Amino acid sequence: MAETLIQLAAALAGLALLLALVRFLRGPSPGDRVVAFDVLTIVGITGIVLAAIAEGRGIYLDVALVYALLSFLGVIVIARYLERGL
Amino acid sequence: MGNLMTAMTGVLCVAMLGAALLAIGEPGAEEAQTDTSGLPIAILAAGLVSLLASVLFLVLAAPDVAMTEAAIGSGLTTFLFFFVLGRIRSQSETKGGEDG
Amino acid sequence: MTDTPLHLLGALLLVAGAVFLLLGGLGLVRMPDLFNRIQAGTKATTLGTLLGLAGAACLHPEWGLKLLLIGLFILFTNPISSQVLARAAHRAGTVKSSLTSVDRLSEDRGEA
Amino acid sequence: MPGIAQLAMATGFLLILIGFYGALTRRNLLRMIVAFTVAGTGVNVVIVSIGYMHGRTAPILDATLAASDAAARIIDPLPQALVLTAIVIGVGITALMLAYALRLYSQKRTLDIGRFTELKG
Amino acid sequence: MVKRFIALVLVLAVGGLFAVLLATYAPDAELNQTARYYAQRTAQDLGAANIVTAIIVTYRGLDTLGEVTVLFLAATIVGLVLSQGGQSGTPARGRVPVGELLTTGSRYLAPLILLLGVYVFVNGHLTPGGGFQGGAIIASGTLLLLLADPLRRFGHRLIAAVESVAGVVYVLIGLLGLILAGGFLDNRILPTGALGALFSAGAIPLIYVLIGLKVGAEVSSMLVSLAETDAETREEA
Repeated sequence: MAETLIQLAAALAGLALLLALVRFLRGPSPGDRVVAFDVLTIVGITGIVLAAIAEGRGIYLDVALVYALLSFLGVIVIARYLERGL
Repeated sequence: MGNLMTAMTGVLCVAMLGAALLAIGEPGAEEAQTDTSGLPIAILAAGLVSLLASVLFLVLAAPDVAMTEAAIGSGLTTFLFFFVLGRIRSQSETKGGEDG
Repeated sequence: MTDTPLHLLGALLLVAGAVFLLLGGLGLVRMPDLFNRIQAGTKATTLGTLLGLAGAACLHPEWGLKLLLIGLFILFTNPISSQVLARAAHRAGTVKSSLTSVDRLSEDRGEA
Repeated sequence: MPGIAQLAMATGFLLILIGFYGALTRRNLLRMIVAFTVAGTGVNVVIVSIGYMHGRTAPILDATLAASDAAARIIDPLPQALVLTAIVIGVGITALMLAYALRLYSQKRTLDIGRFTELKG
Repeated sequence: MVKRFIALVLVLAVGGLFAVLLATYAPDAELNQTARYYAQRTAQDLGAANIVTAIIVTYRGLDTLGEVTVLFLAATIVGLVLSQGGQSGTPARGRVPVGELLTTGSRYLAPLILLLGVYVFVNGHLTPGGGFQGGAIIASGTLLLLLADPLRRFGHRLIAAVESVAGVVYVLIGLLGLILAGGFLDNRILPTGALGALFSAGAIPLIYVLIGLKVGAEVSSMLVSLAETDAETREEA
């Protein structure tokens, strides 16, 4: 039962990733793509946690730690570029 | 849970290929390629490829590589590109370069 | 994997988190302009990720500390990135949808 | 149904081809550099996927993986070590290419690779 | 157009080669001899829980030394190229200032990022991560500080000092391994300790901390030299 639910969660998260990818590919403005990028990184964190659960290895969470703390830098960089601050 | 991992790999692969195609830009627009208008999107797409590659590396049971790619692909590479792009933008605006 | 109540709760929390992620993605596609998309793309997905982390903590209580740290980092970084992005988009003059009627930042600057 | 390794390897190969095509056809220097980084990511994915084995886990010993049965349960650690260093070198190379591109732009005021003709005979 | 066609043909040829490789690829069911050796011997010989770390720092330590040197050369050349190009730049007039939330947030987040970097390279022999990852994270902290305050000046001397001291100590530890243990960069100059403890695996944590500092300093110096081409031209204007 629990395993089926986890697979359902993975399927839903995969769907969310694909939806965000649609927004990323369609644009239209660079800002829209950056929002989609932000969402994709957050969904990526959930993906990492799901991979850790599937493999049953807690050490994978270290990657999620780095991901959570650093993925916002990319968004800030492009935001500063868009507002002509770079 | 082999199926879960395979399905996750499939989704990641599709997303990476889509982002990579966006990163090299649309074919056919060869004339307009020497300006910098489309470049932010291309750089962002390349950053997305590397972020998704990091999750893919984790699925491939390589957490060390995944962490390296996450640490470097997330901020550093994107910053290098955008910084150079910003410098080029300010130079072309103030001196009125040939393609500015 | 055994089906203790805690495991079941964890799995349910994971599904709830994934549903919020899905809603965030849906909002990203369906919302009319950038500022609305930032709302959908940040708030819903933050909640979804936190729920997912809570679910993972129920499934594996021994990972609790790291999961808590991940949640804290997300709570720290996500607002900063979305605020900086919204500010940049506002400054760059992103077109607002006709459905977006309130713009306090312009009012504060005396533009509107 | 293809395994994870085959899927990832196919993706890596496709990334290399996409990056290669981009680097060959684009004329903007920065676009060429972007294409190179995409191809570099593809190479890394291919090398890591070669080391992957079905049903095995990461080469890190902890409470769930004892040292005695490591040989039966871990995947090949060597490709991972190679790719790890390759990624770090990759960022150095990207920085170098970008520095040269910036320098060329400040001298020539263009990013068009067709304008750099000094070395053409 | 002709050029495009040639490129397409070339890509298709390489693609055909790749397709053949993919079709004939058969995954191994067992580890090959080298990998088996690493898997069986790492824990008892070196005492490192992370086998990838053991390979990078000890089994192939010389490669890593070379790699860090390549990164150092790249950082130096970036600095050299950009310092020559400075005078043709233009002042960045009308730069948009940084928002309040980012300055405040970066004040709290930058120490956190540095701490995470230190955690990653200190635990390199136990968990995923190590010197390269930790170095990249530390450089990301530098990047955050640069983003929050583009005019901030970093001490070049400090970065260069950290970089060169780490490099020299790295080589000295390697030489110490030659004298006290089996060979250059052998980690058994210190007791290997209990598997899984923080102070274990001989000199591996020490070497990885040095690699982390060195990589962090090198990548930071790349970022700083990029950022300062801008600052120099600003002063002239």
